[in-house]
Amino acid sequence: MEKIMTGEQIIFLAVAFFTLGSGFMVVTTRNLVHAALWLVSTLFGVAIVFALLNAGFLAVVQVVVYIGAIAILFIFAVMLTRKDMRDQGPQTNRGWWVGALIAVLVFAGLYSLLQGWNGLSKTASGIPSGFDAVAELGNALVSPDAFVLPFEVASVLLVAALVGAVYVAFNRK
Amino acid sequence: MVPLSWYLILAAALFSIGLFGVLSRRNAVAILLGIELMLNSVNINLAAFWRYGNVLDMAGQVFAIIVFAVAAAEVAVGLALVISVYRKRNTVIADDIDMMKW
Amino acid sequence: MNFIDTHLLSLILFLPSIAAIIILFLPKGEDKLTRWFAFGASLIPFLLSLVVWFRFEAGQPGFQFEESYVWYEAIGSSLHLGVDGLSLTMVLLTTLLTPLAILASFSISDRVKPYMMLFLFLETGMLGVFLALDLLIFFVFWEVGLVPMYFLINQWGSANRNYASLKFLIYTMGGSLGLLLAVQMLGVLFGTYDLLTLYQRWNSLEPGSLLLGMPVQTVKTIAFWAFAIAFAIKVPVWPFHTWLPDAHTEAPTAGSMILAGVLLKLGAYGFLRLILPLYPFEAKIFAGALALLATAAIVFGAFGSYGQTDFKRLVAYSSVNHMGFVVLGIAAAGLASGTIDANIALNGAILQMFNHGLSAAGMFFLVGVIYERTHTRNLEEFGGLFPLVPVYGGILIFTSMASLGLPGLNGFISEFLVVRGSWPILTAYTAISMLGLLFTGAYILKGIKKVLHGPLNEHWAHGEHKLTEINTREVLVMAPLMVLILWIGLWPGWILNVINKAVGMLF
Amino acid sequence: MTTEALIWLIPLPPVLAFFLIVLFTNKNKALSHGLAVGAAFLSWLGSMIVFVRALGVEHLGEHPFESSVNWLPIGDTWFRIGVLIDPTGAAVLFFVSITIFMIFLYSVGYQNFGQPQGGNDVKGLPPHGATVEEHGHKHVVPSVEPMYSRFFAFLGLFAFGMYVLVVSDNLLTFFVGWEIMGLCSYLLIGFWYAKPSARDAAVKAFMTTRIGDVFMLLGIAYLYSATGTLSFREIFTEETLQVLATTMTPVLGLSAAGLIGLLLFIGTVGKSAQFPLHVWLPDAMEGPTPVSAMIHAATMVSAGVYAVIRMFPLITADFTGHGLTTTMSIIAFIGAFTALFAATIAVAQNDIKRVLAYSTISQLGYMIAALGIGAYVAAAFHLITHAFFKALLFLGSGSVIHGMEHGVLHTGNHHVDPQNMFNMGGLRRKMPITFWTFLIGGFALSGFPLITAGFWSKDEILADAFGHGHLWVFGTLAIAAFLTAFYTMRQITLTFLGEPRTKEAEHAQETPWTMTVPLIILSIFAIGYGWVGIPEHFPGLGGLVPNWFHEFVGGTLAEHPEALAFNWIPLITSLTVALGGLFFGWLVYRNVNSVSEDKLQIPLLKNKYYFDEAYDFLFVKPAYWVAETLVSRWMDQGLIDGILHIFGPVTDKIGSFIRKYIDLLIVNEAVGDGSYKVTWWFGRNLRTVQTGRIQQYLMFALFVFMLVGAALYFYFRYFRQLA
Repeated sequence: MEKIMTGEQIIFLAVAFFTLGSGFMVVTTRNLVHAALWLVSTLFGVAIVFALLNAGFLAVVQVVVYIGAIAILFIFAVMLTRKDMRDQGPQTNRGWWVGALIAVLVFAGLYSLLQGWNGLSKTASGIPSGFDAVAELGNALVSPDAFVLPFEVASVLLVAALVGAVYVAFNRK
Repeated sequence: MVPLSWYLILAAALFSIGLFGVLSRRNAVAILLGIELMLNSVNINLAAFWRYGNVLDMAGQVFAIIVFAVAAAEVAVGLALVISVYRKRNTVIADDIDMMKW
Repeated sequence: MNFIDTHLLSLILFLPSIAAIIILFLPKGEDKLTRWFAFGASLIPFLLSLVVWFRFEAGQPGFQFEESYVWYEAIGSSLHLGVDGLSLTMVLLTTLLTPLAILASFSISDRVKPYMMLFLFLETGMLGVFLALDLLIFFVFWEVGLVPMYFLINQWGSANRNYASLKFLIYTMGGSLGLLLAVQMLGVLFGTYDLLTLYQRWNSLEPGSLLLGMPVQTVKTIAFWAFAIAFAIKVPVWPFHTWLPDAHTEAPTAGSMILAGVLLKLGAYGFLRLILPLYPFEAKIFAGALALLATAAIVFGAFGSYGQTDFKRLVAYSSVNHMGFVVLGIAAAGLASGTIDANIALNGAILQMFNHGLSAAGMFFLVGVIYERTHTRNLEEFGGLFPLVPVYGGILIFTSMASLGLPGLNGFISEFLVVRGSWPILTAYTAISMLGLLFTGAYILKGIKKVLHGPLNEHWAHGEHKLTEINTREVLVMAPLMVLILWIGLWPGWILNVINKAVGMLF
Repeated sequence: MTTEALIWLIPLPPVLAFFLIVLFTNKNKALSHGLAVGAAFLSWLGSMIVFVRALGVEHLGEHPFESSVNWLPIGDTWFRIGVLIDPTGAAVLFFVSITIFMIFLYSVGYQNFGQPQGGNDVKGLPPHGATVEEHGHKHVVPSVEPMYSRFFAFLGLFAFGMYVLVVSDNLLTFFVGWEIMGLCSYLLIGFWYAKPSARDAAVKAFMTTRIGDVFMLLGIAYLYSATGTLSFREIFTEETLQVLATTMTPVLGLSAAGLIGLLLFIGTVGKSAQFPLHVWLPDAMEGPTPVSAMIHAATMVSAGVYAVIRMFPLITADFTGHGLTTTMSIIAFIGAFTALFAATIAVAQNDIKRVLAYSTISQLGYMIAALGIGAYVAAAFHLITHAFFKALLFLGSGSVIHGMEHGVLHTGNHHVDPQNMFNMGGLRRKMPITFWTFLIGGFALSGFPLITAGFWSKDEILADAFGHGHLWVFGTLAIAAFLTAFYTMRQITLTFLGEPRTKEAEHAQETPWTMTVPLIILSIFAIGYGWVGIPEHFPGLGGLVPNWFHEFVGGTLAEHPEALAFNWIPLITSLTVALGGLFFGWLVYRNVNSVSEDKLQIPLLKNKYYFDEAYDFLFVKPAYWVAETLVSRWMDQGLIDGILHIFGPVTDKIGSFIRKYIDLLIVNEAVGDGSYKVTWWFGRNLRTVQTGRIQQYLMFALFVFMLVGAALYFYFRYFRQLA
């Protein structure tokens, strides 16, 4: 594996670095608008990862929903709370180093766990011919034998959350 | 071919970055940004395990979809709360929002 | 009539309580009605016990008029009633004294209803002890009697009544603790509390065998003392006697009458009914100790009485002295049971119980009569009252002489029989107890001297303090007592015959 | 009516009179004394009939009148009580009934029946006299006793006691009568109860005799348990006495008979006022004079001697005729000693009744001494003659006092003691009947030769003592006899002879017939009764009249006592001491006019050898101390109640300890409040963790999550594998 890298691997690594770099910028940038924009960048990287994993539908949803909706929502939110955007002083709290330590430890723990797992080097089997992932996904989501119930619950949750969000954010004067 | 571990390590790294954001940023919106990163890392894992497991079983993708929905709901509610708090306390600094302390 | 015939004893026992409950529903404020009702109600048990007395066949062994009802089957206890010559004498004394005590309390005007009710409940309690042929029933009534007495002292007593009533109650209950345990032990061992059964089975235990992990003898000794101390406190035997002067002194007049007349007899009755039949062997061993205490009671009781300045306390101590003779007789009988001497001693002891009931009740009543008029009991504040109250004085001297044991009156017969019976058995103790008999004279004369004789204390002669003569109601209280005192003194055969036969068959 | 039935009835009239007076006729004086005197008369009449019938029975000793009924059921048998008249009983009944009747009669006059009610008289004090207007001027006359009826009631009860005692056939009813008399003496001595001295004397009399009584009761109990009977006739059988005489007791080496006799004798010591229990008798003079006569002559003190006479067979059961037994020696010693001892005190007394009181003690000592040396008949004889002349003397002294009181009332000087002999003198002219009868009584007491009864009885005792070789008894009694004659003559001289020493004595007056008639009757007996017992061998007179008394009374005993051979020595001694005493008494006191001239006012004698004080110090005060301080205060209130009172505080302490250190501290503080406090403390200290900062929470959570995770990881990784 060391000797030669396939193109896919190269692409993966590039995307990974891009994603992680963007993510790092999200959490370190002082300017929140920038951070939100770096989030868009990160999400985009993740969408590419999905695509690399042959999960096209997910990649599309990632771009449409996350970047199109959520990230924009963030930008709105940042702008609505704009006063703090040009906050002086650090954008991190006093315990940031603890957070960093924990993050590093979590990563180290996960990494070591992964190292101890023998299924890591597993490679992906090929996609069977005639396999339509999107159709299968659609079926799974609405099939009574599969995930219609979680799906519906998720939609109810979403509705409830949106109604709640409207309620919470509604400016009663 | 990319080994599964790479995806997992990517997800773990992204998760840790998001975690760091959650734990360290002062701004509530920024914390939510960190959470988004963590959710995405989870989605990477879900997709990776789908791909590297039984492709015919769509559970991984389905859960990723649900995570999208949850993320959307979370962002909507979270941001609504942030805005609401901001209206009342004129701040979005997480450390200042400590009404629930002893 | 048939019902009455077959339930004589339970009628005697429970009629007072029923009457007490009826009193509860009498109209409020009708003190006169309450008094007369209580008096009338207490007369019925007396009449019934007279019926029992005359129908009683003294020569017949065992218990008569027996009745038995289921009471607490699970633990083998039943409401078993019956009389023999011993208990019948005591029942008669109780039912006689209660109406007199109620008549004596007609002067009570404070909370008449509860007072009369307590009195009637008290009667049931006392009668229950005498009638019970079941150990547990015996104990229950033993304790039941305490409660009304406690309240009578505590509510209608004089100045120091709280102390006195509490001392009375706690002391007696403290003594009963051991009794309760011993009673329970007997019940657990044999599965029954029936006295007649217990008499046989308890005494037929093999001397060498083990009981509750201890030798039978040890168990019996412990149980003996548990019984003996409970009864000794009640009698009271020296040195358990100090509750008595306090309780008697503070109790209302009628309370003292009953206390001295009947309640003290419960202890002595316990000795006779339970200790002698159940523990003949221990009684023999410990008779010396008992006799020592009895002698101490006689001597120190007399001295104690002589040392008092409070008239009522003086009379109260005289009870210690007199009851000492009862215990001396019992001790003598315990030591030499079955002999003619023991028989005589027991005759004397039982008759002494009856006699003391008459004379002590009379004495307490007379003290009460003068206390009601003068509101003092201090002997030093009296003096020379004889010319003011000649009738009262005569009655007082008469009753005092009965208490002193003047031949020709009842006390002498019983004291002589006790002395006669215990002389060959407990010679030294009997001789020492003569010192008590001597000082009996001293304190009785002291009482008469300080109250009636000597220069007249002018305070009582004129004006608002003028001492009034004993009234008809009070004379009526004394009259039956005096008649009996004289009657027994001159012709004791009628009662002693019953006692003698009972003693002959029992012991 | 059979004699037995009659004997049963003899005691009844007085007691009926007692109850009738007490219950019904208390207010009516005439009816009361009518009842009492009538009852006394009936009893006397009955006694006389019984006595006469007894005289007509041959060998009454072996076949006495007796009858008994069941009384107390004892075991399978009955204790029987009944009546018994044997010769001694009959003789005693004779004098008892006469003296009692006389005393009843005398009391009517003595208590001033018929006189007006005194204006200042109160119940409980002697009457002070009443002021009456007569012929225009006021003067004071004796007033009637305010408690007149009561007096007769008591007398009746007293008579009942004595009769019961005399006719009893057993020791128990004997004791009943004995004690009833004790009560009556108490009531009568304390008759004027408002006088502290009378009240105290009454208590003293009762208590002192009670000391004897409790011993007697023991003796009775002992006798009863030893023989199983108390009937005289059953005890005095040869077998029973033999058993008693041979049974030994651990006390003083006495036989059972001796010990019982001694115990019974202590009763007599109390009742007959023998040394050392003699102290009550002089004080008993506080009672009205008829009472003194009752107590000192007719009844109570005689009862004491009578008891010894009754128990004589028992006391002498182990007497072989050679050398007195221990019990008899004690009796003889106490008797003789008392006789002398009391006589010496009597010499120095000034109160007319006190002299007689000590004389009584002395004479009783005579009888006791006689019994102690076995002179049964002589003692019984002296008992009877003494009863007559001593009753006569007491009633006579009462008459004197009564006359003197009349004088006191007349002058109105109440400071003059009408009983003090030095206030008298020359009364022979004012009160002739009293004088002559008193003189007869006094001479009888002194043993004036030949004509008085006292001479014969006293002489017989002396002769017995001498004849049986008890010389120390003989000597002692002879000296006592001399002293007796001496103080008797001193009394007569001071009272009746010479000239009146006070105005009151001048105005003394002879007493009414109810008082003098008994005196006269008694004086006849004081002389005549001696003649029934003149010894057979007496020079000159012997044999003229048969010695009836010896024959009759001696017949009581199973072994008829032999008549004593005549001896001149006791006769001459007897004559010498009697006449010598009388002569010296007259000689010394003939010119004495005041107390200061009396050479014999020796403090030691005057104060009765300080016995009262000594007893007070030795017994009375300690008894008080024991009763009040030792028993009541220290033992009962201090020790016993102290111990009881420990229970209170100790229980309290245990209670508060449990409350303080277990309930409050451990249960409440540590467990109850403690859990709250610990929680509170933790909460207080841990709440700082709740910063309200979401990120910190998260950090903590993760930190813990990591720790737990790591722990689980390593646990499963290593330990599970090992397991």
